[in-house]
Amino acid sequence: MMNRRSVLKAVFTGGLVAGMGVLMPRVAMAAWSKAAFEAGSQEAAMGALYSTNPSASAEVTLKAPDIAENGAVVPVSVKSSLAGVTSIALFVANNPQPLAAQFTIPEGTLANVSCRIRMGKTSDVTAVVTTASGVFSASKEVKVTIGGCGG
Amino acid sequence: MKIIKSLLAGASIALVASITQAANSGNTLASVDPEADRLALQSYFQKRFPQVALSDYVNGIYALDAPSREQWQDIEEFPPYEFDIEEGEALFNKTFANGKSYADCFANGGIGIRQNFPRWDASQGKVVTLELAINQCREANGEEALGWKKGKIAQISAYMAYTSRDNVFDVQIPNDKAKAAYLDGKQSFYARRGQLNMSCANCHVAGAYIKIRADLPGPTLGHVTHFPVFRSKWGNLGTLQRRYGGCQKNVRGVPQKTQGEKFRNLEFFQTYMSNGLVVNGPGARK
Amino acid sequence: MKKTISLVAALMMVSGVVAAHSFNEAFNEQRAMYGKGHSFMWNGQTYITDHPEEVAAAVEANAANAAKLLASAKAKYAEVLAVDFGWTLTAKLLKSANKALEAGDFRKSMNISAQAEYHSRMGIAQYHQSQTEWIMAVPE
Amino acid sequence: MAKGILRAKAKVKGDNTVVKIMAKHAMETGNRKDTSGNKIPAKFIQTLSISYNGKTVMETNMGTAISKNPYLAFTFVGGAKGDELQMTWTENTGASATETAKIK
Repeated sequence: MMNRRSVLKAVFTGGLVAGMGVLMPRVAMAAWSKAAFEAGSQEAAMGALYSTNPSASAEVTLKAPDIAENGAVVPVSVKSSLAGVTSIALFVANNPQPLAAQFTIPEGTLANVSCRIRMGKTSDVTAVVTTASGVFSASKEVKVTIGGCGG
Repeated sequence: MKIIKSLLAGASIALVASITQAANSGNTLASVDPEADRLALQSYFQKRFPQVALSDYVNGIYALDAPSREQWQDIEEFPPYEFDIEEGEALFNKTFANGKSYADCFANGGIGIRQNFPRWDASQGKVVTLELAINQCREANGEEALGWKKGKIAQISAYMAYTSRDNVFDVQIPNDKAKAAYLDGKQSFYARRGQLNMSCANCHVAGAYIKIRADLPGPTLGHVTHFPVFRSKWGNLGTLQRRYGGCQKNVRGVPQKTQGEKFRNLEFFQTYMSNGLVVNGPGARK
Repeated sequence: MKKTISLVAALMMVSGVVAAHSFNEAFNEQRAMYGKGHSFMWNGQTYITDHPEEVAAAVEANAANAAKLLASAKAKYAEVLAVDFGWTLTAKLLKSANKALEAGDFRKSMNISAQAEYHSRMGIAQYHQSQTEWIMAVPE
Repeated sequence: MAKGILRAKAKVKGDNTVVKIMAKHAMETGNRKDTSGNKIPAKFIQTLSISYNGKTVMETNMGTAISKNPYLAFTFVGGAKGDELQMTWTENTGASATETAKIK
């Protein structure tokens, strides 16, 4: 895990000179962190990925519905106006495994991703954006309801 | 000026009256008037939701509810039924053991014809839905019938709907026998069933866009246009009649037979109500 | 003070029941409020909020009576299925009534059979209603 | 015409290319049980990376909280009509493949 972190840090610090370091970040990007993805709590998952706690930022925009039509397919997008975004991660606090996805953003790719997540129940969804200067986040509560039309 | 106004008022009253009468009196073969029913239903919804364009009803509840619409539009960016259209196309084009194919069973080779189903088949003396026609085609060519509710039949139906997108629904009621089937479907639509004592209309006419626990039922106008649907709840594609059965179970009734006469007539009635709207199936729903 | 209020309440209820309700409405209202086994007045007569099926089940709990009620409930269920208006819970009720009968719990079996028969009777009533009154639901 | 599990819609928009990808995959979480009560083993896509002209333009690590038929949309600078994107996915089971899609 320490290994993983130091590699990540190396990427973060090297983030701004990326582009020429095509091969180097690839190695770090490919790593799927078992510790983070299998963590049972958001705190543990974040701890496995970041060395500091993310700080809330208005420059991170998380788009998610107030009430999910269906918890099995919740459309979510994250974008950020911060400079030098190297990665974006999504957490669903109340899921059995809160870390949903991690997107590595190489230089030349916009800090703007969309995906669809699963939510077992009402929960805060948190987007965490990593840049050379720190770790930033935005959260939003998404309600998951039990419908009347099971069919 | 006054004269024109009162004339207009008089005309509109007469119009409303005739519609009301048609909708209200249409419970016998002699008095039922499908076209009046259709216009009455349209005007009912347009009065309730004046801001919604008639053509938008093909989007079901998403025509009425903005937050759901936004999520649905996100899903439609890359809809989950695309795989099913692909598979449906492959299945549709696969020849049967006897060398024939679906194209041989349908008008225009089966392309762009969704809007004409369900149709009254005079020789069989019954309503034939697209799914029934698909299975009849298979059986006529020595193939086994497919299951009615999901899987291959839904995929083939999805592909056929896809080739018909933007075609205008044009269900025909050519004679009194067909009209009787329509009336039977109308009756089913408004009849209460199950322990909850609810009819289709309770949720999808009066109850459209009114919360039932956490669900917002869609308006029946435009209901059928987007079927078959990939329903997130199912996690796969299903036919209209699969949904019928689900609805009947939801009101705690024993569901009627899939592709039985009752359901086919109900589909006949319901699709006739959406005449004039376009085919936009397959669709994605919650 | 308390007395007056409850008296007023009682008066309102009684007058309401008598004046504005058909027997079925009064029965359904009382049943919904108090459940079964409750007496109420209607048009000067005392009635009890039991369904006919519950009255039929209010006999000695023994194997013969339980079997009879179950058979009757099953027949009624077949009848409602024949007109395509069955309710989803009924099949399960019949199963548990059968189970209770086999376990010798006759009272339980009889009560469940009564409930199952009630479901089927209501389903049949829905069928008849669907033949005539459905048109009332068509919006104007 | 053998097709993989990925479908992509990549379109040039101004100076950028907008990429939308969907995978046909159940994303089995390992938390579900089958009808006889046995746990259905986890089977999900763990990584999906997309490259253009030999350069990685997006790399995704996914967990079980990604919905069935995973969807991903992103935008990168550059890209030209007719060029190909390389998309490589790996599953937690070790299965993996590279598929391609044309930019339109």
